[in-house]
Amino acid sequence: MTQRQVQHRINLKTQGLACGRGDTVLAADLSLEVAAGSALLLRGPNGAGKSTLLLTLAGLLHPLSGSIAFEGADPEAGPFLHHCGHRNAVRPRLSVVETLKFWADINGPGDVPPTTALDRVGLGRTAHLDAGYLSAGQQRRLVLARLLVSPRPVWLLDEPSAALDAAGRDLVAALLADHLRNGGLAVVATHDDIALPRAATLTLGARV
Amino acid sequence: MTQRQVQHRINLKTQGLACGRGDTVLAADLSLEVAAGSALLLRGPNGAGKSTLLLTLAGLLHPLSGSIAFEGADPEAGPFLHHCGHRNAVRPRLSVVETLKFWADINGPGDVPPTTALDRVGLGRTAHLDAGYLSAGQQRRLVLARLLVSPRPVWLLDEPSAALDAAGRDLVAALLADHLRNGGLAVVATHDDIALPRAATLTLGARV
Amino acid sequence: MSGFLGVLRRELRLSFSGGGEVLTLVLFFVIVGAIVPFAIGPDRALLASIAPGIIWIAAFLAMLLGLDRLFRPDRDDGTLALYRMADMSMASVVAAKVIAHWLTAALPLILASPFLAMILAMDGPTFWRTVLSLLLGTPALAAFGAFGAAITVALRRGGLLAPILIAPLCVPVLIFGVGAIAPLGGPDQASSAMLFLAALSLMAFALSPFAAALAIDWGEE
Amino acid sequence: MSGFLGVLRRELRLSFSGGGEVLTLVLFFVIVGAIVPFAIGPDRALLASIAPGIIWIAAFLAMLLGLDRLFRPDRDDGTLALYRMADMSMASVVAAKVIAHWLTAALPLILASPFLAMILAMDGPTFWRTVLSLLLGTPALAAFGAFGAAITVALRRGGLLAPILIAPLCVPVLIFGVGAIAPLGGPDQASSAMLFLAALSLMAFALSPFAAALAIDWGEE
Amino acid sequence: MIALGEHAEFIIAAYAGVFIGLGLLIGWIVYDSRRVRARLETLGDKRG
Amino acid sequence: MSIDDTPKMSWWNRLAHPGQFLGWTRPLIWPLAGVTTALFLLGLWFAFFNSPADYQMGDTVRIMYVHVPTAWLSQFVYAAMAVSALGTLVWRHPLADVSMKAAAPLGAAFTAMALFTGSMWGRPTWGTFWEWDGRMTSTLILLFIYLGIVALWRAFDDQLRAARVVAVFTLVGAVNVPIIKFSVDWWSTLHQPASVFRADGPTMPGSLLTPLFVMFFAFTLLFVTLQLLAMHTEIRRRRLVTLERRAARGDTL
Ligand code: HEM
Ligand SMILES: Nc1ncnc2c1ncn2[C@@H]1O[C@H](COP(=O)(O)OP(=O)(O)OP(=O)(O)O)[C@@H](O)[C@H]1O
Ligand SMILES: Nc1ncnc2c1ncn2[C@@H]1O[C@H](COP(=O)(O)OP(=O)(O)OP(=O)(O)O)[C@@H](O)[C@H]1O
Ligand SMILES: [Mg+2]
Ligand SMILES: [Mg+2]
Repeated sequence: MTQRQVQHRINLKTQGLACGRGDTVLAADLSLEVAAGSALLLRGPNGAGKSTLLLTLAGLLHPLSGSIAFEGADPEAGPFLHHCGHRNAVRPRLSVVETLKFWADINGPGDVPPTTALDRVGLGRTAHLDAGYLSAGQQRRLVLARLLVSPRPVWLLDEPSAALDAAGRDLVAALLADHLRNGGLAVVATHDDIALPRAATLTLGARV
Repeated sequence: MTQRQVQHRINLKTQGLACGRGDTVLAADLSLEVAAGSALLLRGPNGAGKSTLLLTLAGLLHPLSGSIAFEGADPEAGPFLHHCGHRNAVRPRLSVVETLKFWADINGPGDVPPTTALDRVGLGRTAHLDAGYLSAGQQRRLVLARLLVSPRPVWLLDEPSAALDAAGRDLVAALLADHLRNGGLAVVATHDDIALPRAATLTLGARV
Repeated sequence: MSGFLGVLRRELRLSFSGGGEVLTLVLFFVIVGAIVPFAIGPDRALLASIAPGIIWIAAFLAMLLGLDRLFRPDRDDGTLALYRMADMSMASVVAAKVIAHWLTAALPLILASPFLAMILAMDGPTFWRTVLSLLLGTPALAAFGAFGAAITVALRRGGLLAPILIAPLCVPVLIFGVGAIAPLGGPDQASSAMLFLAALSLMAFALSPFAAALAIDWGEE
Repeated sequence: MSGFLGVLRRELRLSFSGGGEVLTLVLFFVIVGAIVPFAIGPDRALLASIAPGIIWIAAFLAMLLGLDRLFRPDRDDGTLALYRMADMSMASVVAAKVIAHWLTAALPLILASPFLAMILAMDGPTFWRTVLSLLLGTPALAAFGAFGAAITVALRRGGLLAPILIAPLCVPVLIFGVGAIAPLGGPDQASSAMLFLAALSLMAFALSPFAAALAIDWGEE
Repeated sequence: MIALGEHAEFIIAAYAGVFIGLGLLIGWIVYDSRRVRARLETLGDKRG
Repeated sequence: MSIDDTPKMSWWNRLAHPGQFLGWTRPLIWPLAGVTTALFLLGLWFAFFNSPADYQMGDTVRIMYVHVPTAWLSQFVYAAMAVSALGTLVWRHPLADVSMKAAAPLGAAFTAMALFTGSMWGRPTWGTFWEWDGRMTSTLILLFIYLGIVALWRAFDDQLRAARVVAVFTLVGAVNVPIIKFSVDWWSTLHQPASVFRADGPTMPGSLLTPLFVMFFAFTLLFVTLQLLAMHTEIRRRRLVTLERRAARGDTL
């Protein structure tokens, strides 16, 4: 496998972006600018469309109209973004470290070896446990480790702190701060308070 | 269906309770007393065993040792507790109100009709939508409505506010306050701050 | 009682709504029956002689393969945990599910069987005996099947496990079912096979809800 | 390439670890073959004459029914979404999965076929031809099957839908597979059937990863 | 009506089958169309 | 809230935009239905009163007037679906998937009718309702494919996603149908010597051809009419779903 070059300094710009499910428009006319090194927090009540917007930015849903541009991204150099949804992609019967190695394989490995990443998120001791036995919060920590093993400049995180304890929330904030300091970009949907430097906030409409 | 009498004023007492998974002891020698009208908040880091303790109290897992007593409960009068776990029991293709009616059917219906309960949790308008279309937080609200349609004096809630927005967290607090005021009892595992009157807190050990 | 009806109603709603699981199962039954001639040749006499067996095997497979939807989705989304704390016994939940399974997985097959009978060159009287034996025998398959599904639901992935656990148990149903149609020993044999079949169905239906409920309770904790 | 191998390794690990899915599938194959005598009677000559067909049908069903585990668990737990953002194309993910599926769902059946051949009273030469035709034909089944699984993966519950969609498309495989064993038209026919079979397998294996990747990408968004 | 010869029953069955089938098909499509339009009307959609 | 990302409207796009399409085809339905009925009455009159019995098959030849049109439509409808599938995949045309969805049950129905009339014809001529002959067998498989497509459509909640997936399957099916036909022919000739009586003699007297053609047109027009009606229903159903969701979310309609 040719070790691909890590891409740097990507800016996100959207122009008149509308996203939604099927024909239902959930957010219209969004013109966002998120520069490398800064973050955008998505807030809003349940059902506002935060997850939908993240999926659209990740390219997993088609925008209903408008455009999304990642400036500075080199499409030749492979994918440049991580998306973490509500589901953890953790399969029982594979051990924690096997799971992480597999993710590194398919996403292209980076400089951080899996065991180091596990230590960083506080799962060092569970490395050889069946990943299906992890508690809700431990699985979420494993997902965070995925962000570390394959470095990518854009992180799209959907409620990264759900099911995490206080230490876990601090961990999320620390990881994000590191990422931003290294010139990364992050869009984070959350209901919790995550202390972030240089973070703008976008609140999506209220409609339960 | 003979309308069963709603049971009242149940106290929870455990004596030297130990719970865990398989042979792994997660919490030992717990002697709890929770009186009717009061609540116990379970806290602790990820993997501490909060969910396990709730399942044990609900009778879904066997205690490793010790005993659990619900004083004042009449086993003849049918089940007296609600347990809400991480999973929502929401099935696509049934509408929201059908789902709630089904729960009322199997749990024994109470005085609150399903539509009223839906209004209470803020899902009134989605009543005839396919329940699979609800967002993560909306599904959680639907679960809360289940607690209302079949009145039971003991509530065991596992992270009831996960995926809920600020309004949703207030809703959880309000529902719990109502429940306690009516002489109910609640044990709630949570990472969030839920403002509750007369609530004790039990913090389970740290072991990520 | 409202709980029992609630479960029954929900199961029927889910089977007939959009997903069209009933249509899928019927198609599976017909397709399994219809591909046999490709494998063993279209000789009419040969086909006619084994047609009852083919129809029974197709019904057997279709019913067993429909099992996975009996408890697994409920377990995955947490409904099974609700049943355990519901104001009704697990046995009556299972009984409601067995009835729903028969109505949605067996009855439609029986209604579709004339078509298979035609392309397999079955004659009229044999066909009617086949329908009768299916009517008498499928409740036993549904009941045994529910038991198998209950045993495997606690495993993280049941998949094909329930069918293969249950298949050996169901072999008597198959033997009497085919025996009731194409009796080697004459009409006497046939009617006694029918009787056995009915007895098996009754017994299985009476016992399996309790056995299945036990299996679920023990497996889940 | 490390991605391709990673997927392959993971699939094999999952199939062979604890769950024993491979064992389940083999048992299913054997059971389907073994219940046939119960359903059609123990006449040895009759059994021997239809034995190749039965083995092929059993393999056909076992492979189609193993499909559900190909993409669905990955979709349910979110791994499929990861694949879509991985540093490898979806087509190569599918190709790795097809190979893994063949290794875990077809090869074990072929290894188990002597047992079935024995209880179905098959003779030696026929058996060897059966093994050869299975070796040539099952890759086509795996490839078609992956396509069917990809079509249905976006569904909340696919269940039996993939098998019934794919079974009609696989009829040629069955026809040539059996035709290669028990040629009524003589050895000439048999070898042309083998050729057709190999051609089908090659074509299916070359095209299906792309078709399946299309179906997944479009179905998921 | 002319005499249909010795196989009349098959001819009649074929025609009856086809036309009953067509009747069911047409009936279902028209019913479906009506139902959807009625539901659209209850939602107050004016575009018909 | 009017998000309409239809590109520059060419005349074709304008005619084929769902709303427009509804508008300009609605007046066609009643006239089409009238012509279809007239053709059917005419065809039935020809079939029973104005055509002779065949010298070989006797009166059973009258079954041909319903058998051949339905058999022909069973293939034509699949071809139409395959073209629509291309429309969905290549041009992403919103009407193409509506047309694809409307056609599937119609095609299944015509195929089932072809099978039914075929077996009603087979009994008097061959003595059996069913024979595993190549053409009949491949029609049977075609029926399975149709029903599979119908089941697939029903299994999806989101019709837009369904459209593309079904389109891929339809096209793969279209590639496969000739292979199936070939293999089934190979198989049936292998097993059956040419003992099966074939009716498709090259020449047919005009007295048989007239009713055949009239019925042909009647069935084809019926298909067109039903297809249009079903497409209208489908367009409206999609609007209905959108409106219901929107109402549930509390937006103004
Ligand atoms: C279930 C049984 C049958 C099926 C599925 C079937 C199917 C078909 C199909 C698909 C066609 C169109 C062929 C094409 O366009 O190339 C066709 C045409 C025709 N069939 Fe049948 N058929 C059946 C039975 C019969 C029988 C029993 C007869 C007469 C004894 C018959 C006579 C014809 C004739 C005369 C044509 C039109 C001539 C032609 O297109 O070559 N069919 N049938
Ligand atoms: N697959 C789907 N098809 C159609 N509509 C959907 C689908 N998933 C979600 N929706 C609808 O889209 C809306 C937004 O959902 P989304 O998951 O984006 O909300 P969210 O802002 O992430 O909410 P939460 O905070 O509860 O996670 C909801 O009203 C939901 O009903
Ligand atoms: N089915 C199981 N079998 C064996 N061990 C398990 C099982 N489920 C969880 N565990 C283990 O039990 C421990 C406690 O899990 P539990 O779910 O009770 O934690 P928790 O306190 O609820 O954590 P969280 O806040 O992350 O939800 C974890 O270390 C986990 O690995
Ligand atoms: Mg969300
Ligand atoms: Mg927990």
